[in-house]
Amino acid sequence: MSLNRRSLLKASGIGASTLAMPYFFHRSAAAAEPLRVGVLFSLTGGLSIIEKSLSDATMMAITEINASGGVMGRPIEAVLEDGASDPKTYNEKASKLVIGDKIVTVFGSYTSASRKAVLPVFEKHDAMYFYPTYYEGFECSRNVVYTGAVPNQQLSNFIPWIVKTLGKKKFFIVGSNYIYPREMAKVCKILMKQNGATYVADEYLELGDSEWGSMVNKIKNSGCDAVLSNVVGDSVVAFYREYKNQGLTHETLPICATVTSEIEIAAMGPEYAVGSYTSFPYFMAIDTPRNKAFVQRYRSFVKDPKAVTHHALESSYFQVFLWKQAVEKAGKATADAVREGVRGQEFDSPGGHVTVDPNNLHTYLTPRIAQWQADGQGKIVNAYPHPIEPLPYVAYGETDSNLFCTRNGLDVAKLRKS
Amino acid sequence: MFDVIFIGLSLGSILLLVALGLAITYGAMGVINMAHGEMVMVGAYTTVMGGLWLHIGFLASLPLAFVITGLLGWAIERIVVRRLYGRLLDTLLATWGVAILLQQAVRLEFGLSFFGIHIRGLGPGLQNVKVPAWMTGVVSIGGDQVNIYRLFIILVTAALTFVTWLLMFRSDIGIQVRAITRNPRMAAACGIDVQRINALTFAYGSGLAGVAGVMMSGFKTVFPDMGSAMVVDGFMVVVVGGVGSLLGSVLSAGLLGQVNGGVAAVTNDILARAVVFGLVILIIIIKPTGLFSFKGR
Amino acid sequence: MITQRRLDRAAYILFIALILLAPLVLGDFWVNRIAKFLVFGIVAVAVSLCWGYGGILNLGQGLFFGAGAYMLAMSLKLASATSMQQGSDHPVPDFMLWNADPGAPTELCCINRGSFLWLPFQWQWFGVVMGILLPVLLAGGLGLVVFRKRIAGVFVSVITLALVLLVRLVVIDAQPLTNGFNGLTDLGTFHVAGFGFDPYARATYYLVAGFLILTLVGSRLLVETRAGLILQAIRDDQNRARYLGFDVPIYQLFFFTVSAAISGLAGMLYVIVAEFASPTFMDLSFSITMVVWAALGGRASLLGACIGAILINVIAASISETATFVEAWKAIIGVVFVLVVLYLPRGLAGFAQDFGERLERRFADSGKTTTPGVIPQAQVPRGQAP
Amino acid sequence: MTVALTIDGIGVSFAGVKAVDNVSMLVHEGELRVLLGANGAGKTTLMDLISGKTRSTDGRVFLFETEITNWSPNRIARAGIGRKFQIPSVFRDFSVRGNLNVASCTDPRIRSNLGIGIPRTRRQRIEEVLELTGLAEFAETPAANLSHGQTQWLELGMLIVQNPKLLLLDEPTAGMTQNETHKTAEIIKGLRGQHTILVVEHDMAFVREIAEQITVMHLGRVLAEGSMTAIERNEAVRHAYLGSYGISAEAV
Repeated sequence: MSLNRRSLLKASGIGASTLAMPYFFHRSAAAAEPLRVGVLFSLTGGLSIIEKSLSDATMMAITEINASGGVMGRPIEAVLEDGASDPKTYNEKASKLVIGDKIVTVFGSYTSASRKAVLPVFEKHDAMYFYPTYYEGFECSRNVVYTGAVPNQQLSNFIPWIVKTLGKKKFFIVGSNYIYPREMAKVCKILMKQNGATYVADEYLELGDSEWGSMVNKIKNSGCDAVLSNVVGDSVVAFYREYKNQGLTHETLPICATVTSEIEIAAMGPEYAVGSYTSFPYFMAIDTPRNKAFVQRYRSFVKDPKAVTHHALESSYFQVFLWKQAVEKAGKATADAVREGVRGQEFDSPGGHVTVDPNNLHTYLTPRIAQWQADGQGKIVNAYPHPIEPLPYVAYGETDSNLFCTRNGLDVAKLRKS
Repeated sequence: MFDVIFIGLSLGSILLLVALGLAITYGAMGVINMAHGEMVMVGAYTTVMGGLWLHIGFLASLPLAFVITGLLGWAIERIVVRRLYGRLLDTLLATWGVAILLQQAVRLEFGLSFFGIHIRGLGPGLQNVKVPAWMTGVVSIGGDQVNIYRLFIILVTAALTFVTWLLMFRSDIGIQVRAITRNPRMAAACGIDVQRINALTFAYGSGLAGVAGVMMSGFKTVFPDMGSAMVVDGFMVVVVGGVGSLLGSVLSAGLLGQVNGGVAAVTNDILARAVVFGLVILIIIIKPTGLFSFKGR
Repeated sequence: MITQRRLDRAAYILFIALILLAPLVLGDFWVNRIAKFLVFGIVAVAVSLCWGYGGILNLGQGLFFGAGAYMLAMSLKLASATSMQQGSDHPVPDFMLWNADPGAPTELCCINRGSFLWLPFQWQWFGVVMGILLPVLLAGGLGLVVFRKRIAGVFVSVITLALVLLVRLVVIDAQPLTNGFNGLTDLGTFHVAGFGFDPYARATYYLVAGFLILTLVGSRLLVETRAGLILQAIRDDQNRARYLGFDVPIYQLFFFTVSAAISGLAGMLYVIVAEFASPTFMDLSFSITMVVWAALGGRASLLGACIGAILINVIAASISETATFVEAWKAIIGVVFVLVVLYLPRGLAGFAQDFGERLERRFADSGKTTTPGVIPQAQVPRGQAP
Repeated sequence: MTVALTIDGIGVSFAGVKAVDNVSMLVHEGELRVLLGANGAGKTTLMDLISGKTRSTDGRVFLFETEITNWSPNRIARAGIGRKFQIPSVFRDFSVRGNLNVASCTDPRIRSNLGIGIPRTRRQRIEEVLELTGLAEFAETPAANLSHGQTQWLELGMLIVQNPKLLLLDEPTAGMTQNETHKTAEIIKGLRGQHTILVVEHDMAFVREIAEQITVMHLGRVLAEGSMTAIERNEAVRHAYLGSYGISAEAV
C-alpha cells in the first residue's frame, strides 16, 4: 500500500493528486505490472534552484506517458529521490535506486560532479542513466544516455557567428571555476583561432560566488569587444547586474553566453540582459505549436503561471520519451534493451527533432543563438538548419567523420594521436 | 587605481553590512548565530514578496525587512537562544538547525507546497528583485565612473554603522547592553531587565541582517541558500576585528575588502579569496584576540 | 560505579556485536549504505575525541577526511582500467591529459608542472600511508602553531574553518592535478594481497567495521590512559594543568593529531565504499555536519558520538526516502537538531547515562545486582564530561 | 641550611609602573615564609614571576642550584614549584580522587603516560594526601560539588601529591570560615619541615598561627624581613604599611 501511495504522490510531482488520477485509473484498469524508473535530482540544497525544475519536467513526462497508456501498456512508477546538491548523497541514492530498488533506468542530475559520483554505480551494475544537461564532453560511457548539448553543439556556430555577424574580434572569456567552463573555454579558443579572432583574458570565479566587482572592472579595462561567458548557476544573475551597474552595455560590448538560460534571465530581470546572446539548442521562445503547448502544460503542471522552460528542462522532458520508445522497440526494459533500443531513436521534442546518436549515445540537437529581449525571451537570431552530430571529444580533434566514441567504447588510439 | 580602491571599499562595506549584525549578536551577546545568513535571506525575500504582493518599491522594503527580520530574531531569541546563554558552541549548533529550518521553510513555501499550493516569490528557484532604474549604472565623480548601487551600499552601511554606534555607546540601552556583555549577573543585580535587553539586542542584530538582505537582493541572487556563505564571511570579519569591538569589525571588513579587491585586480578572484582566508588565519594566529578586543563574558 | 562500568562495557559489546551481525540480515545495498555510515561513525569518534575530550572544536575536520580520501583515491585512480589506456606504458589519470595543454607530454612525470607528485601513488600502499601521514602532518603543523600560541575555543574553530575553505578552494582551482570540482572518480579497486574489496561486498563492510571497532576501542583505551585523563583535565582547566607541570600544547597537539589521523582513515575507507573523492568533502557544511553527529550522540562519549552519526544518517536516509518527506527531510533534521541541543545538551549518551544512573539507583535500592544483559536500552556509555 | 629559593634583584614593570622592583630574597629549605603587604604591594606579582606566569625584565630566580628565570610555567612546575591560586582552580569534571590522579602523573611526557591506571606507590601517596587534607570521605565526589573550603584543600592536595620542592600558596584561606581557616592552618603546619612554603596571606590570625619568617612588601619592594615579633616592632613597617594602628588592630 505504501508503495502505491508513494508513487501516486510522486507522479503528481508536487503532490497534486488530480494530475495523478489518470495514471491511477489506468493502473487499476490495466492492472499491469508497473515499470519502475528512478528520478534523481536535488530537491534540497543550492542546486535545487535548477534541479527542481528538471525533476518536475521528468515527472510531467512520466505523468503524460501514463495518461496515454504507459509503456507497452504498463504504467511507469517513478521513484523520486533527493540528491541534496551533494555528490555523497547522489552516490548513496544512486546505489539505493540501482542496487536497493533494482531499478534499471534512472533519470537525473545537473552537474558533472554529481554525474561522476553516480557513474561507478551504473557502470558496475549495468544500469542506464539518462543525463539531461549540457556538459563538457570527454565521456563515453555505455551506461549513460546524454541528452543535453556537448560543446560542439553550443559553440561550433556561435563563435563564427559572433565573429562574422557581430564583427567582434577580441574576446574576454569568463567562467565559473570548474570543468565545464574550462572545457568550453578550450573549445572556444580553438574556434576563435580558426575564425581569426583572439582572446584577451581567460578568467574564472569560484562557483557560487556572486561578487563580480573586480571581474567586471577587469572586463571594462581589458579592451575586449565581446565577453564570452561560461558562468554557471546563481552567479549569472549577479554577473549581469554588476555588468550594467558598472555602466557596460550589450550594444557595444555584448555578453555572449553558453549557460545563461531563461531561469537566470527571469531572476535578474530582462532589463539587465537585453541585447546579450546565448547559444542553446532550446529556447522557450521557439515559435512552434508543439513548444507553446509544452510551455502551457509545464506551467499548469507546476501550478506556476510564470514558470519558464529552458534547455536542460526540455531535455529532461523528452529523454523520458526516448526511453519509452527504446523500451517499446526492444520489448523489454533491461539495461541492454534500453541501451540498444535507444540507439538511433528519434523524437519530435518541443524544441525540434532529436535523435540519439547510435554510436556515442549522445543526442543530435539543433544549435540556436538567441538575443535576449525586454520580455525575458530569447529572439532566435541564428539556427542550424538541421540537428548536428554530438562530438564529445571535439576539443581533441573529433569530427563527424572520425568519431572517438563508438559503440565499442572510446578509441584511445585516436585520443592519443590528438 | 581609484576603481580598485572603490571596489575594495565596496567589498568591505558588503562584508561589514553582514558582519554588523553578527558583531552585535556575537560580540555583545556571546551567541554565534549561524542563522544570521538566513536572516539576510529573509530580508532579501521580503523585498521579493513586498514587490510582488504589496507593490512596494525597493527602498520601502528596507524598513519592512528590518521589522520582519527583527521580529523573527526576537522569536528565535525567545524560543531557542534564551536557553543557551553562556554555551557559546551550543548556540552555534542550535542556530545551525534554525538555519536549515528557515531555508526549508522558504523552499517548501512554509509547507504549503505539500498541498500543491504555490506562492509566488517563494519556492526553490531564483527570485527577481526590481531595482529602481536610477540605482543602476554609473555616476561620474571627478572624472571617475562610480557604480551607483555600490555607492549606495557604502552609504547605507556607513549610516547603519553610525546608528549602531550611537545605540551602543550613546544611548541608555547601549549602556545596558554593554553592562550585560561584561557581566550579566551584575547587570541583573543593578536592575537591568537582562531578558528584555537580550531579546531586543538580538532582534536589532537580526534586523540589521534583514536590511543587508534587501541591499544584497538588488545585485546578488535571491534563493533559499543565499545566506549560508555570507555568515561565514561575516563571522570571520567579526573574529578578526576582535570580538565585541565595533571599530574592530569596521576596520577588519575594510582591510579584508581592500585585500580582496587589490589581489583580485592584480591576479584573479580565486587567489584573492585564498589570500583572504590565509590572512584571517594569520591574523588570528598572530593576534588571537583580534585586532581590537576586550574581555567579554 | 562498578555498575556504570559494567553498563558501559555491555554497551560497547552490544554495539560491536550489532555491527558485526548486521550484514547477516541486510541486503547488498544496505550493507554498502551502512558501511558508509560506519565510516561516518569513525569520523564522529574523531570529533568526540578532539571536541568532547580535548575541548577543541575543529570546524575543519573535513580537511583531514578529505586529505585521507584524496590520497587513497589518487592511488586507486592510477589503478583503474582507464588510467592504463591513456597511451602510456604507465598509468595516467584521464583527466590529466584532458586538462593538459595541447602537445604536452603524456607521461605522468611531466604532463604539467605538478603531475610528478602523482608518481609514487602508483604504489597503492604509498597512497594508504599518505592517507594517514598527510592529515597527521597538516594537523601537526597547524596544532604546533595554534596550541603553542595558546589559541583556544572559538578561535581554533575559525582557524580550522578558514583553513578547510582555503584548501577546498585550492583543490578546486588546481584542476589539472586534482580534477577540480568533479573530484576523483572512476577509481580502481582497493587490493590487499591480491584480494579486491568490492564496495558492495561483505568483505568491504567488515573492513570498515573492523576499523571502526579498532578506532572505537582504541580511542576508548586512549582516553582512559593517564594521558587521556590529563587531556580531559586540560579541557577542564588549562591553567591548572599547566601549573601542575603539564606541557599543555603537546597534549592538545597529540590528541588533535590522533583525531586527524582517524579522520584520514575514515576518508580512505569512504573512498573504498563510495568509489570517489570530491572537494565537497571539504565543504564547510560537511564539517559542521560531523560536529552535529557528535553533538547528537553525545560529544563526551565516543560510543555515543559514533552511534549518533550512524543513527542520524539512517534516520535521514529513511525519511528522505519516504514520499511525504522527500523534500522536507532536511527541515525535520533541523528541528530534531534544535530540540536535542535544547533538551539533551549531552546528547543521546547523556540521556542514556542518566537512565543508567536511575537504573543503578533502583537496583541499589532493592539491593539487587545488575547483569549486563538486562539493560539493552542503555546502549550508550557514560561520558566523562558534564 | 640549604637555600631552596633564591630571588636575586627581580623586577617587572607594567606600562611603565614597576610592579616589582629589585626584590631579593632567600628562602631556606623546609622554611615557611609568609609574604605580607597591602593590595598592590606586588605579592601576587612576585609569585607570578617565580611560577613563570609573568616574565621578569630584570633579575634572576634560582630553585636550589637551578636557575629558572623566565622558564615556561609547566617547566617551572616540573622543576618542583607548585602554585596554588587565589581563586581555587581544580578540574571540576573530575572526582576528588580523579584530580589527585591527574596531579600524580609526575612524568610530563605523553609517552610515559600512555598506560592505564596509577602505579601502586602513587596510589598510596594519594591516600595519604586524602587523609592529610581531610577529603578521604569525599574521594569519589565530583570536584564541582565541593564546598569552597574543600576545593581549596583539594588544590593544596594536588600540589602536595606532586612532592614539590617549593609550594607557593596565594591566599589559601581567602573566603574561608573561621573553622576552615583553622583547618587549613593545621594542614599547612603538617607540611612544615617536609616542604618549603611561601604563603601570601592577609588574615593575621592565620599568619600568627603559622608564620615563622615574614617578608613585608610595599610598593613593589621588600620593606622588612624577620620574625613575627620583629616585624610587629619594625618602625618602617608600622609607618609605611600599618599606619599608627599596628598589626593586631588590622587583624580584627
